[in-house]
Amino acid sequence: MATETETAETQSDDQEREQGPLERWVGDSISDPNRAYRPMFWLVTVFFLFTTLFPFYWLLMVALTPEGQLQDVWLTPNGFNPGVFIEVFEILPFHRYMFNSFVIATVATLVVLVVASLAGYVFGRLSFPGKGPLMLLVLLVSFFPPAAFFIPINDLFNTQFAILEPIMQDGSLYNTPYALIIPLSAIFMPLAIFILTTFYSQIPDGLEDAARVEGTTRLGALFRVIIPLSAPGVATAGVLTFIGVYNEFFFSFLMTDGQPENWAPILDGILGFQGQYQTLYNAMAAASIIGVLPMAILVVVAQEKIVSGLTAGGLKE
Amino acid sequence: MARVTLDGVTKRYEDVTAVDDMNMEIGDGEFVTFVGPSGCGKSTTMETIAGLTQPTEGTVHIGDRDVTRLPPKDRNIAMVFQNIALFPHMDVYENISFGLRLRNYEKEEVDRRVEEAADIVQLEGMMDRMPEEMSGGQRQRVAIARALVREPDVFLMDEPLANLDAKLRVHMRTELQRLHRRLDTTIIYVTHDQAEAMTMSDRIAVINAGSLQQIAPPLVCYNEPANLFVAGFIGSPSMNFVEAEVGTDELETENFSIEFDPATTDGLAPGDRVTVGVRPEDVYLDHTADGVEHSTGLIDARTDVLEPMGNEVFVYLVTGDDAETSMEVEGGAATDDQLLMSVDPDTEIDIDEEVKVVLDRSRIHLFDIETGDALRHGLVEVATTGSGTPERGVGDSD
Amino acid sequence: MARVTLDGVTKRYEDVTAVDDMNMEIGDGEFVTFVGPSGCGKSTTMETIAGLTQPTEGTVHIGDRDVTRLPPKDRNIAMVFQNIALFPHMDVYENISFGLRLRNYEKEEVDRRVEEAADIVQLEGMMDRMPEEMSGGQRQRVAIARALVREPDVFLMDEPLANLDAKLRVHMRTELQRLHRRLDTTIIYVTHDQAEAMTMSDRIAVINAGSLQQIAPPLVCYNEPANLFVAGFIGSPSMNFVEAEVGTDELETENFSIEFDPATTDGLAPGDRVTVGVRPEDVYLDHTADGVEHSTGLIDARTDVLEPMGNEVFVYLVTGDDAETSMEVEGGAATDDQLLMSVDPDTEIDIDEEVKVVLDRSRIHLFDIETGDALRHGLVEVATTGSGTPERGVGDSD
Amino acid sequence: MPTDAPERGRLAPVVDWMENLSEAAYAYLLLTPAFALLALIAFYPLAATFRMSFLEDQTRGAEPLGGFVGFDNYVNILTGDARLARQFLDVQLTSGFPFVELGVGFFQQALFVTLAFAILNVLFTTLIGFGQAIVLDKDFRGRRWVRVAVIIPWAVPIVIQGMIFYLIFQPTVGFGADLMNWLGLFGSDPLASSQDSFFIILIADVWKTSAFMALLILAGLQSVDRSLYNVAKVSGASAWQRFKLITFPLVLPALLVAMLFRTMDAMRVYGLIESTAGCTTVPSLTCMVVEALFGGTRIFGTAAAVAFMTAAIIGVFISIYIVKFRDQEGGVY
Amino acid sequence: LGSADDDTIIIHSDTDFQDIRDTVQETLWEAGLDEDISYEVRAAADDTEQRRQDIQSALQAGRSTPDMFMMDSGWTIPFILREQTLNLEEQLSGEVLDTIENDYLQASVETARHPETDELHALPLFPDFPVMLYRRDLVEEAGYDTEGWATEPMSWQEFSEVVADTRDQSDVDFGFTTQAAAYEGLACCTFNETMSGWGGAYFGGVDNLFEAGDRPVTVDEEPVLDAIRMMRAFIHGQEDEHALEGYEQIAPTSIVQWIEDESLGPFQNGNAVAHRNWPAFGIAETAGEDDFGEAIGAMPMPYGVTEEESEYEGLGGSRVALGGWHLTINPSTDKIDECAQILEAFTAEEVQLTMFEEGTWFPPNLDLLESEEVQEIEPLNRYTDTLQALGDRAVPRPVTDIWNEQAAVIAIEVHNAYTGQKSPEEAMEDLRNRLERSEADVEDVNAN
Ligand SMILES: Nc1ncnc2c1ncn2[C@@H]1O[C@H](COP(=O)(O)OP(=O)(O)OP(=O)(O)O)[C@@H](O)[C@H]1O
Ligand SMILES: Nc1ncnc2c1ncn2[C@@H]1O[C@H](COP(=O)(O)OP(=O)(O)OP(=O)(O)O)[C@@H](O)[C@H]1O
Ligand SMILES: [Mg+2]
Ligand SMILES: [Mg+2]
Repeated sequence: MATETETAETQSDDQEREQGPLERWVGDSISDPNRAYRPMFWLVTVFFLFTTLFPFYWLLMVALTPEGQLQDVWLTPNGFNPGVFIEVFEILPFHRYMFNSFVIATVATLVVLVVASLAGYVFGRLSFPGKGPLMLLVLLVSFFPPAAFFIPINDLFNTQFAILEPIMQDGSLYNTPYALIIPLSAIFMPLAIFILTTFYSQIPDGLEDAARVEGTTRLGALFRVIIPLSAPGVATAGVLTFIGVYNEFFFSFLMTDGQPENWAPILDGILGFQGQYQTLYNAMAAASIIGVLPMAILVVVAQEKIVSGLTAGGLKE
Repeated sequence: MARVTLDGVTKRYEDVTAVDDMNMEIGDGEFVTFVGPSGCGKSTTMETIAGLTQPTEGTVHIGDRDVTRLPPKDRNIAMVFQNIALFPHMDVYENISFGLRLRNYEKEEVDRRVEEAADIVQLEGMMDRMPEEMSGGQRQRVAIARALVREPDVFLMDEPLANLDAKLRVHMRTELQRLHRRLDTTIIYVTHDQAEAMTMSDRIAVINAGSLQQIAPPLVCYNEPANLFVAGFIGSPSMNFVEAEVGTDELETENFSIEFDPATTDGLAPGDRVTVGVRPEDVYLDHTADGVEHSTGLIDARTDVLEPMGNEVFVYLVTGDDAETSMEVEGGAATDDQLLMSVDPDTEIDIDEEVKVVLDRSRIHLFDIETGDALRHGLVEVATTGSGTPERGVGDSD
Repeated sequence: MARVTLDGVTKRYEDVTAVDDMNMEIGDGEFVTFVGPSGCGKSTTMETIAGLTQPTEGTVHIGDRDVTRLPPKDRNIAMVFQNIALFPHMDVYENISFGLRLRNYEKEEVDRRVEEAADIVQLEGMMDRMPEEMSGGQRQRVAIARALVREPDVFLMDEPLANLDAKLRVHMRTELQRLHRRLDTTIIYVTHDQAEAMTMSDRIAVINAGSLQQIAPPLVCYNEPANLFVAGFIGSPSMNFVEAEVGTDELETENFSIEFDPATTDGLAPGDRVTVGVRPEDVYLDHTADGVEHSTGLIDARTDVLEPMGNEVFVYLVTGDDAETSMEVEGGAATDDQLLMSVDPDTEIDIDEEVKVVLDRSRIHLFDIETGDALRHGLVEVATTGSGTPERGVGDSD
Repeated sequence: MPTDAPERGRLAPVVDWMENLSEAAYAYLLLTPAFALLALIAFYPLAATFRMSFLEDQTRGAEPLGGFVGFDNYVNILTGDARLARQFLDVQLTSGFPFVELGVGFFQQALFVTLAFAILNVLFTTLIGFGQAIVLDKDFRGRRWVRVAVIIPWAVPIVIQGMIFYLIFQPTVGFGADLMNWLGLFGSDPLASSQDSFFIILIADVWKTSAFMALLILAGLQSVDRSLYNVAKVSGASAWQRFKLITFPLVLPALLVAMLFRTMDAMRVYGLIESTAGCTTVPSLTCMVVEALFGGTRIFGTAAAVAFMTAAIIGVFISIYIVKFRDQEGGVY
Repeated sequence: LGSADDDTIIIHSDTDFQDIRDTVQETLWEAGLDEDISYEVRAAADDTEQRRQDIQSALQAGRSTPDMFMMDSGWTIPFILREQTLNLEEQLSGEVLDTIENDYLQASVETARHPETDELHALPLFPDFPVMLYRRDLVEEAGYDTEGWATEPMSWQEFSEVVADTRDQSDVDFGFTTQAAAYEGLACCTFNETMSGWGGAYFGGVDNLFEAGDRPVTVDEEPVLDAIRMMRAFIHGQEDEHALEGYEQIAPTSIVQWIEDESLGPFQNGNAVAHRNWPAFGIAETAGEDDFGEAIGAMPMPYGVTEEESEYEGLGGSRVALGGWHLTINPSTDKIDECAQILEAFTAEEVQLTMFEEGTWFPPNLDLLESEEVQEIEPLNRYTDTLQALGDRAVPRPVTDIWNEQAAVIAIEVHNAYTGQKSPEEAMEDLRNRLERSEADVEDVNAN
């Protein structure tokens, strides 16, 4: 650990954004002995790449192995069946499952970010009586295995509420996207609240003050200054929530009957390849690789938001 | 109406009282400068006026409204922060126009105002720089421009020019005064630059340790300081202070005496001890003292240190025969046998020279030795002293 | 050995050249001040010396070592940052002792040094405050103390006193000079305060738009500025500039003429145009001009604006008969028919009064009208001019 | 989203009203949406579950729960008399250190398995996550793709994560069982052995959740004001010292949040176990809750009690962090 | 948002059923179902556990859809006991009830009745039972005559010798592959049938299967222990001190982490001699044209002791675990009548045959396997005689309201014994204690 850190840290010495990395490397390695660490840095990077990607690579091999030949898969698939990536859409309307998950995750992420931002602002920047206990109460939710919520929620969401009658088929939330968005938002809320609390609390008061003097409300300052400046934290909370909801298993199973047209999420799709005695591992693998793609895109997009050192240059203190 | 009134404002932090029972009334359209040593509570007072800090006690009025509990956005103020506080995620244009955009001004109006402000602070052509790509002074100018574009009732400026070079500072001063005249806005200003305070303000508020010492026009503060603190704080280099005992017709200091009739002053009697104050520019070499009408007798001194400043030279004198060359030269804070004198740069004078000096009696101040309160300004009554006539700075004179 | 040598140092950002081919040699133990307008590249030059920025071109040597590629930690420097940059998670003590703790000093040694530094910056008793609980000036003092505790080869101080009040600033100046003497460290200093630059430095480096204009002792810069920029930049208020045509035995400006023999100066011939520069303190009312040995003839003028500064008064004069009252008074940047004069506060003078003034010919500067380079300092040769003898500031004189 | 322009008409009274609230009232107001949502989805169900935990199990009949039995369900769980395949706590004590029978028996205790899993998991994910975050914090060509690569395990659904490792350690399918057996680390059928499976699950979970740590720590790293590094460099700090004295303390709040949630998640591990070795091989606390609830035999009272016991244990374990948060200067608690 | 229009009956089932829905619907109508009544299949997960949980939460919440559920015969009774099914005796005609009583595989029907009242609460849709598949080609190459193996069970001892010998003679790695992971399948099926073949039982014979509480726990009796010892011999060979003497080492140790899918792999890849699995799956995956075709043989499960040697009635001899699925009606549905009609239509012979043709679901009336239609279905037609022979040998698991709880414990302890973590005696002793405690719990409750 220590060596890794040191190596990596050393790279940042004299880091200059306006020079190309290669140019820099060539220049630096001639005159600076620290450059000797660079190969170490790449070694560490490659190590991480290997360890994180290998299982994924192996998953790809499983996907490419034709059904029924799942034997001795090591570095190459046992057989070669790229068609599986199309088959998964033929066996099941997998795209619909993906769409469902995508919509649910997007909405839930927005809900979580907005609601948790308010709470994070309060916990991170205001002081008021009962702050500690309330934070603990938020945290408390995460002490419980999701199953602990099962029975009451199952009853609740299958209860028919007259007010819902006009919107929902039979007045219950079951089999509607709300049945997923609401509980999933709540379940991922504590994490988001804690992340945002941490990041919001680190934005110097001076910037919020400046915004308020310029004429924003406290909330205005939150949305215009604190949130943009906490971009890394907000993006992280968003990515974690999105991925979490997208892949959520427990409530998804509970709140829909698994039909794609009833907003069943992607996991129902993936598990749709599981039979009573037999599992279409190749299809499951292919499906999950396909299912992970939106996330990879999301990460690429979100990280554009994670701009380094945003707070630099604003304050003199 | 943008009178600003502070009524018994006190701000206490856990262990510090940053502002202590501050009472102050700043007139509509007045330009008031807060001065005082570092940490005396200037910024805190400003933050209270801005609404960024809730006073522990007391009330703040702007105009006739009690704004003590009003959020900053409803106070119609603009502020230049001491710590600059640019929004790091916005470029110069966005920073400057922030307040305007919040108020949904038309795009053209915003552009026009931003351009004008950028022009004033000489930042044309930097509109799309990010704060981190600018020099310290440039950042400070953006902060000023951000306040300038607004047309608030009250401007609060906390050391807005601290990081600017002399020339730019002079330019900015003029611009601020022009603005002040044009908008007739109330301006509350903090600066450590005495010249700035002197030339720009209608009144100066001298603050020490959280409490207001004097609020008066600049020359009054200079010529008739309310107490020892103000006397010592205003003017650079600082006033010379010497302890003295009141005699029957003189003030007896350790090394020299000054002609003085205690009867002319209430509450002073022979035998009392007082602090005598005299500014360096009121100390003269005997041969240049021609113009001084009411000079003291000759005082023997030895030059200790010379500090040439270009347009004047500060001479550190040691009075008294047994005085050794002082070990310490603390700018202006002379000990009892030290005396600081300012002379023309042409004056021929050398280190360790024995000289004779005189003081201008009409410019000698007496202070209570315990409380520091001013007892008397000028040992003789002179008609022409500038005191009492609040002359205003350059801003008024053209 | 802590000579600092810059060799053709250039720093380019995407669209800006912050430092442009800077060559400079700063001697071991020398105190050099960088001055120049905001954004001229002072901080960037410092960062290059500190190793925080890699120059685009050129090399930096400290002592005999080429440190251009050396990380900052191996350069043995201490720096006070313009943006202060205290560690927000450390209290005052931890901030100040940071550099020492890094080097595993003994606890007692650390305590001793921190205490000493805190004493110098007058922050005793604040050791366990967090940065956010301090005033602007207090933070700045912590930043200074953080540099002071170290005993580096080179001190880099970027406007360390910008947020301090006059008194504290004078105190800090003295302390810094003392420190300089005691440690004999090389100090590179940035300030916008001319007095500071004048009194503290062995040499002043005047920078404009990234390039070095002049590096010389303060009085040389003041009395013999290398070019128009330096002449205008050093001295406050700024030097008066008037365009003139060289005649056979005079300089002919628009509104008056000055006796001058072009033959005494290489490269000047009648008919050439030059810029004439004269400082406000070298302009005298005719009746106070007794001491001026080489005065010009009387010049007719009208007082336009008076700016009383406490210890002196600036008088804005308009020369020429047809001149209207100037619309603009840009501090010191007088137009051709404006002339700024500084007089004693006792002088009796009023606005809109017709006066006659003279200039001190020994203090008149001539500059090339195109390049701005100085052609001549003083129209007569005077033995006593301070020029050529690099007098040093107060630091040397006691 | 609330507006801030004073000129905006209709919302103005609301905005004014909000602005003029005292800090505490304002705080409570902004917390309302979050707590409303939590009340509906979390607090209400938990209260109902809590009530259930005091009622008797009813394995047959229309009514799922019987009469009030006080703490019986809890007592049964602690004494090992509950109707659960694996017991919560079923320690064999020994006379020698560490006074608990380790080895096979150890890995069949839900409590110990869970605690050991959580501790090791948090330890490894923190170390690896930190390393990854530091790599990702650097500017280098291709960083964006490395970042995606590092984060991708987190995007893999748990069932698939389980499937990958299940298949890797399936002797005829993957290479894992043979490889580890050859290395002498595992027996020949790792997924049938509690001990081997424990480590498989640990590896699988570290693989996936390091990304979580990395992501949060990375965000923390990127929020550090870069100018502080300049100060530290000039003060003479080496890379390691900068890390220790600047980076680490400034990232600590984010790190603590990451570790806190990682701990809680690790202590609730279930899905991964279910999709690899199965709950009978590696029992965790949540396994017990789920099995009690969904095992087919209707023992809801017991299930509720196990859930609350689990929460209590997590709560106790988590209190370490809460103390830490309190210590944290400017921390959130 | 619901997909079904209001008159359609929704059946909670799996994708297999969904795939054949149209054909089956047609057949139902042909069998006399009211043309207005149609149904739709809602495919839940195919995993039996997840389906059970799914149904459980639907019924728990009192949801009115789906209208009918397809339930595993292994866990229908708990639902019946929790009053989450409809009593079919009140819904179906006497004629239909008679058919079920008389023609249906009785072991199967037993798991569809209320254990206390004996009333029918579910309609058996199809039964299922595993077969022992073997590589006839290899065995014959090794010099064995497989004549009669299809219907005549052999003893485990003989089986182990044949398999071991064949394995050694051919170049396959494994002899016998089966499922022995610690999962429900071990308790309900693989161990259950092995134990039954040795004349052992969990709760003292086949009469005590469906009512928990007052029944003996007999897991530590010799036949049970012998079954375990035999398996230990299969897995660990004779070096194992607890191995039953005279039995060869024929199974890879990996079977202790295998369930159906994994265990099939080696056999499917031609790397094992014999393999125990569910026919619909095992045969379909291996005996097709493209696979081993005729080289795959099937036989009834071998036996440990003969029926006569067994202490308990109906045990000993070749025994197979009973699987299969039932249909039940959701008590909360508004369409009870329609559901009942559908159920009745499912009892029609042509429907049963269609289900076999289309989905290889055995007709609950096993006699239908002899029908001509069946004889045309490749490759299953080659194995019908074996399959038919199995019907009588099927032993249901002892499903009660607490069976799942007990199954978990059984799986753990048997697995412990298989893997050698405990000796057979130790494991069964522990198991007996746990089971007795569990039985006592219900007894307490019922006594209240
Ligand atoms: N990161 C950057 N990107 C682009 N331009 C920059 C960057 N940093 C500094 N500059 C520019 O370089 C020039 C020199 O900046 P520098 O900070 O050295 O000025 P300075 O002399 O210290 O000014 P000041 O007195 O205002 O602090 C400025 O014009 C500034 O805008
Ligand atoms: N949050 C705080 N907690 C405790 N003390 C504080 C806090 N903020 C300010 N102070 C103290 O209050 C006093 C006044 O601070 P203030 O910022 O008003 O000073 P100032 O006059 O602006 O000084 P400067 O000229 O140095 O900026 C100082 O002594 C400061 O240390
Ligand atoms: Mg301040
Ligand atoms: Mg700078």
